[in-house]
Amino acid sequence: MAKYILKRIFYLFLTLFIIATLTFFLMKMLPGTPFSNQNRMSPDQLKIVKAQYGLDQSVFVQYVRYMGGLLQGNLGTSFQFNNEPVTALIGQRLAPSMQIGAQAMILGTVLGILLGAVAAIRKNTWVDTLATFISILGLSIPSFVLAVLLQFYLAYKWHIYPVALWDNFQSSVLPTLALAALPLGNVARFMRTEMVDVMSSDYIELAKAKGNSSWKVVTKHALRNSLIPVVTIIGPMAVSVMTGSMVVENIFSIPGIGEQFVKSITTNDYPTIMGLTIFYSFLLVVIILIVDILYGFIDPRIRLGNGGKE
Amino acid sequence: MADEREKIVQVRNLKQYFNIGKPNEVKAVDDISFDIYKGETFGLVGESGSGKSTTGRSIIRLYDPTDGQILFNGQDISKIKSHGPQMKEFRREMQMIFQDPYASLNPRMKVKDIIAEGLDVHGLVKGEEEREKRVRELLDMVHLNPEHMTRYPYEFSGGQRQRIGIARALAVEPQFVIADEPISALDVSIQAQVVNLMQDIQKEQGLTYMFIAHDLSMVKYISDRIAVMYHGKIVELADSDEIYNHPLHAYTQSLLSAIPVPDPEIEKTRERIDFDHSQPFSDDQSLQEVLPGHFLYCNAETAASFK
Amino acid sequence: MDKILEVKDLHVNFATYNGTVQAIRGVSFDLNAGETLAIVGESGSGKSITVRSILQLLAKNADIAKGSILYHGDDLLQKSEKGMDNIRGNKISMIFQDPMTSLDPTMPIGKQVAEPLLIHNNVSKKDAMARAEEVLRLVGIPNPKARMKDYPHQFSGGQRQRIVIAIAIVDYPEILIADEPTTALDVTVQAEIIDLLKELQQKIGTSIIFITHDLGVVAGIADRVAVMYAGKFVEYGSVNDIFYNPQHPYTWGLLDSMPTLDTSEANRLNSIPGTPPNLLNPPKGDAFAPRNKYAMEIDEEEQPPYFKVSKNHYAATWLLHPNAPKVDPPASIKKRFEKFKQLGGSVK
Amino acid sequence: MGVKNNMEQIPNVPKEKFKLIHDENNNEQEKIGTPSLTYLQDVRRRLFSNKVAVVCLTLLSIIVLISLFAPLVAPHNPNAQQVTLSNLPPKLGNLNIPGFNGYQNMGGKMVDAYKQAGASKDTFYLLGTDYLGRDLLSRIIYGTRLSLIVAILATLVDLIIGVPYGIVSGWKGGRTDTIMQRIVEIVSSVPNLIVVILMMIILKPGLGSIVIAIAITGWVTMARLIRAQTFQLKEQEYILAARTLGESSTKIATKHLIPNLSSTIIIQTMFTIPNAIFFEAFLSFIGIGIPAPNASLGTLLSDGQKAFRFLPYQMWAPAIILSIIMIATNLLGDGLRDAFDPQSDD
Repeated sequence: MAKYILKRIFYLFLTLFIIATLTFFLMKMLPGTPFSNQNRMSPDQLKIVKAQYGLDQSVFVQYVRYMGGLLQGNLGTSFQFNNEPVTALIGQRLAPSMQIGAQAMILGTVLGILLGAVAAIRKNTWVDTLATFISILGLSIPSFVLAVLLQFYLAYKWHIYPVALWDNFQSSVLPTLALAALPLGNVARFMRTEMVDVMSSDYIELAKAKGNSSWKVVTKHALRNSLIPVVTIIGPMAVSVMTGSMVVENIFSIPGIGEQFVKSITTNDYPTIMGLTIFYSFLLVVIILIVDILYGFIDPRIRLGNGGKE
Repeated sequence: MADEREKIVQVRNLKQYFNIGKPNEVKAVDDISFDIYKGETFGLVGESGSGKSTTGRSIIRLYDPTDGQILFNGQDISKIKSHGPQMKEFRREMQMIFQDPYASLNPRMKVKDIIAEGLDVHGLVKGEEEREKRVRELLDMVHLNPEHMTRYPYEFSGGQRQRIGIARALAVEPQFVIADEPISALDVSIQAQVVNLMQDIQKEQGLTYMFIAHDLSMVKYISDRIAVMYHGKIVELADSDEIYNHPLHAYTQSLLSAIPVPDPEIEKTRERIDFDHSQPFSDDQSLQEVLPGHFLYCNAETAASFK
Repeated sequence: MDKILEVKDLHVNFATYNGTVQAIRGVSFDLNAGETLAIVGESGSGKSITVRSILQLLAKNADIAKGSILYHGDDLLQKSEKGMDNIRGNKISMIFQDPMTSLDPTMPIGKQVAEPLLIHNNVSKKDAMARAEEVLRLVGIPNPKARMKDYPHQFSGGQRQRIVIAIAIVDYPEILIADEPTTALDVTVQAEIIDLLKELQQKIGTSIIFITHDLGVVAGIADRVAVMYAGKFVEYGSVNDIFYNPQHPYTWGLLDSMPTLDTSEANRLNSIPGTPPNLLNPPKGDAFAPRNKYAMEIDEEEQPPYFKVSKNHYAATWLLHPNAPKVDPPASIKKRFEKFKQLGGSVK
Repeated sequence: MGVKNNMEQIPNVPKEKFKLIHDENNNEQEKIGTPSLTYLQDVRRRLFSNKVAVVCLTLLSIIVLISLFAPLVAPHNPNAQQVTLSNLPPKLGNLNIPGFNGYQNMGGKMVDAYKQAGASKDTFYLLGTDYLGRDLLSRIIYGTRLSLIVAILATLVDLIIGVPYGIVSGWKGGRTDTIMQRIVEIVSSVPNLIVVILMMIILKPGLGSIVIAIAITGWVTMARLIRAQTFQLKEQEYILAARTLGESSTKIATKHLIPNLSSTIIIQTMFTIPNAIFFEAFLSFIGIGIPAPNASLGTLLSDGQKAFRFLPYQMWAPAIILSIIMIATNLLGDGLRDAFDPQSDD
């Protein structure tokens, strides 16, 4: 197991290295200067600024410097925010993003599991149809549409929650709801398929033959076995929440990373785009790694090896 | 004497390992040697995981053997390239009948095209008319209604599918057919149909069979000679009557003692012989002829005791 | 003898996409205390559905259309779901075919074995585990104390089947239903499991209903045998009746198509031609008639009733009707008749 | 015949009924009674018996047809501006249907917006106009068309890259597979949308860029699925049989693999389409997608959102169409999956 984790961590860094390299050169391919927005600069000024950011060096030197910086946890310096390091930007903006992200994941997962389990147990009944319909809605309605609708009705019209801005838990409710829809749909759908599978397996039949009531068959045997594979979709879900948060934060004016990312796109703030891309990828590969390791611990078949032949 | 008969297949020190060098390395076939004579049915029995199916697949070159030689009509085919003219020629001479009648036919193809696949590959027929005629002949040979050639596999029962598989293998007129557990997925009443058909065709066309199975009574019935495999090695090889009447290896004895017989009186008196799986082999053992035509995996001392 | 279970005129239908499949078409049998009844038949003959009906462990699209299943005179089909839960795993338990998939992969086996006790008996967890350990030892799991905490994938197929058997017998059931318990196993392991079942039957005095397609296994384990074809019993009787004095042509066909170790290649195997009927539209007459070498006109028109061959031996074939012509059974069957005479039976 | 005396009740059957009728050459048993259905016919039959799938299929067909014939169907030029007639609410002829009568809430009073703007009596916009006085219905029709084009092109690229990639990786196995899978892993380690955004920043905004950007990440899922399936298929005995017959790898791929992968491919496609539509909408929504003045569902949503508080109809219409397409494709995908791979107990 330890060897496996070490190997995975090695690949994690390899992946990040490749992503960083690709992002760096992609950004260098961009036409024009990064300062085209600030056209009031004189050529001399421009030269100074360029030197300040190391842009007067050859691309290769810039690359080596950038990668060296990365090794020390330096994601570069923003063009737009008074030389603020990207890491500092992330530091300031991480909390709100994490809060609504985590809330949305937990809400989506818990409701999704319940919905999927109920649908599987009541397979081919109206309960199943309803649950499936809800999960399809969750999957199909883009988070930004949902966000706008929620904002308009729950905040602007009916004043239940604040329209925008970030200050207390209340202001995190609507963005959380908007973001939770997609994971909810995903988990519910996945959970239903898994559970239908499990419910038709031989060991569930044996559990019934032991005299377990239907309720106990579900709680003691079916639920755990269907829940284990759900862990595997946490990674993709994190991605959807992450990307969804870009617009949702924007719509609700939440000072998070997603909002920063969109802002840096519109202002051509390349170092920030690069830094955030690498940061997002880092987050994702770490989440996937944790999930894989976690999966190994939850599932005894993996934890204890295959025990000989299959 | 047995040795004067013509040998069609000679397997020499065949090894088939998987995941070589990795922690999960499997020695599926571990240094086996045997001959198959022209026109005979050679039975290969063993329990699951013994390497019997792997042996068949290595001989027909679905795998690339790790080591050793496979002589087919005197020519070593263990190392010929998988996409060369030599291989193509070889593919006509040796064919296989598979185990699972539900997985061995492509569900998206018509019976006609399934049977004609070999004809098409080797260009054995010219034109649609000749192709159809040949397919009719083949269907007739396996006692299937030629009208069924436009149907899809799912419309047939297990036994019928297995016969379609036989027709496909025989379409290219091979000399040697490996039957990999061809009846183990079939019901008892259907098994005899398939076995009888295989025997009839063998007589008509002078085929040589290698019959792989775990059902010892059926193997005994159909085979001339039998090899018993255990953990990737052949532990005993002899004429089928000899194996059944005078099993020498403890594993063979245990296997034979476990066969249930459809006769309550015999069952009452049957004594199961246990085999100790903990230390099956030792380094000084090898497969040697201890009695005429009777090979046993043992050490020199044991072999000498039979002399 | 004590009749503990009586199945009367059981009919089970399955609603499928293509229509209603009449899987069981009037099955009746009884089971005595301490005996082993084997139900033998080909795949699709309905043997598994018959025994699953007893515990009502059928798929959702199944419908027990008719019949009764009396357990000590109590109709199980009239019981509530809760009432059935009290029977399952307690009075009547079941062993399934595939040991590789029958155990919950995420639960230690000790807990799985102890589960029926915790459901049905008012015992402490500790006592249940102690008993589970004892039973695991009984079924031949070495070092059960340490292995209780292991998960199913850490055991071989044969060992897993032993664990499944341990689950089935942990609460001393009156009836043990074994649904092809050895089909997925190698022949040497099969022999071990069958010996184990016989030994356990001696020890705990349970009755066994044993389902298989292998007549060899039947000969070794059964006291009585029922031969099933196309959703019906075509013949049933004592193990000697069925093996030495078979009367139904299907039983003949089954026995005759198996090579025995003394069948040499010279005497060709006899096969039953054709395939079993589709039970979407079961034939009007005898379902076996189209494959039957001895079929008569009446077979195509009317289903045969059960003719009594001897005490407790019945066969559903018109050949036993007084007006039927005398037919010549296959040679191997005649040999069996000889043996029946030697054993003191009277053959027609 | 001692045994027969023990029979309790012997049915009375005339003797002539007991004539043996066995016919040695009876081939009855081998006959197949049912009509021959090809696999696809069977799939179609199952699909059409699924009401939800049929409804979705019909809805999607209508939407596709309308966008196909957009120039004929659209009542106005989608990009024609008429600033005097800006932000008009929906009006359906001169029928007085609430919500579609051209009335608008202004300062708490319902006012006929058309009259105020000085529009002629027979001027009406079914879904109203936007801030530049463009007909929203026409823009939605053209926008849907554009979104569908993006989806179809992206899906095509997906098929062209993903399917062969998956087949090769799965079929070759071993080292080739390991390397190809590492690439897939790396590509999928960056959130799709970020790659798409990066690509959009580098490329010039527009249809082609969007398709390329989506395609760069989209094929990964397809490739993964196809690889896993190929792995299973290549151990199937009919593939082994083809190999022992000497069939070449290309022939095995076309004759055996692709027909048996088709269900996976079709089903996956049904999930790629809504994904591509979502990506396009997302990009246009944050302003780096389809450039003005062209309409796509994303740009319409983006425009609509800005005025949502006051003129909600401007966002509702594209949002509903987008959601319908997404829901219908998702449900149709589910329906197709059930049709291709029926569960035995249904």
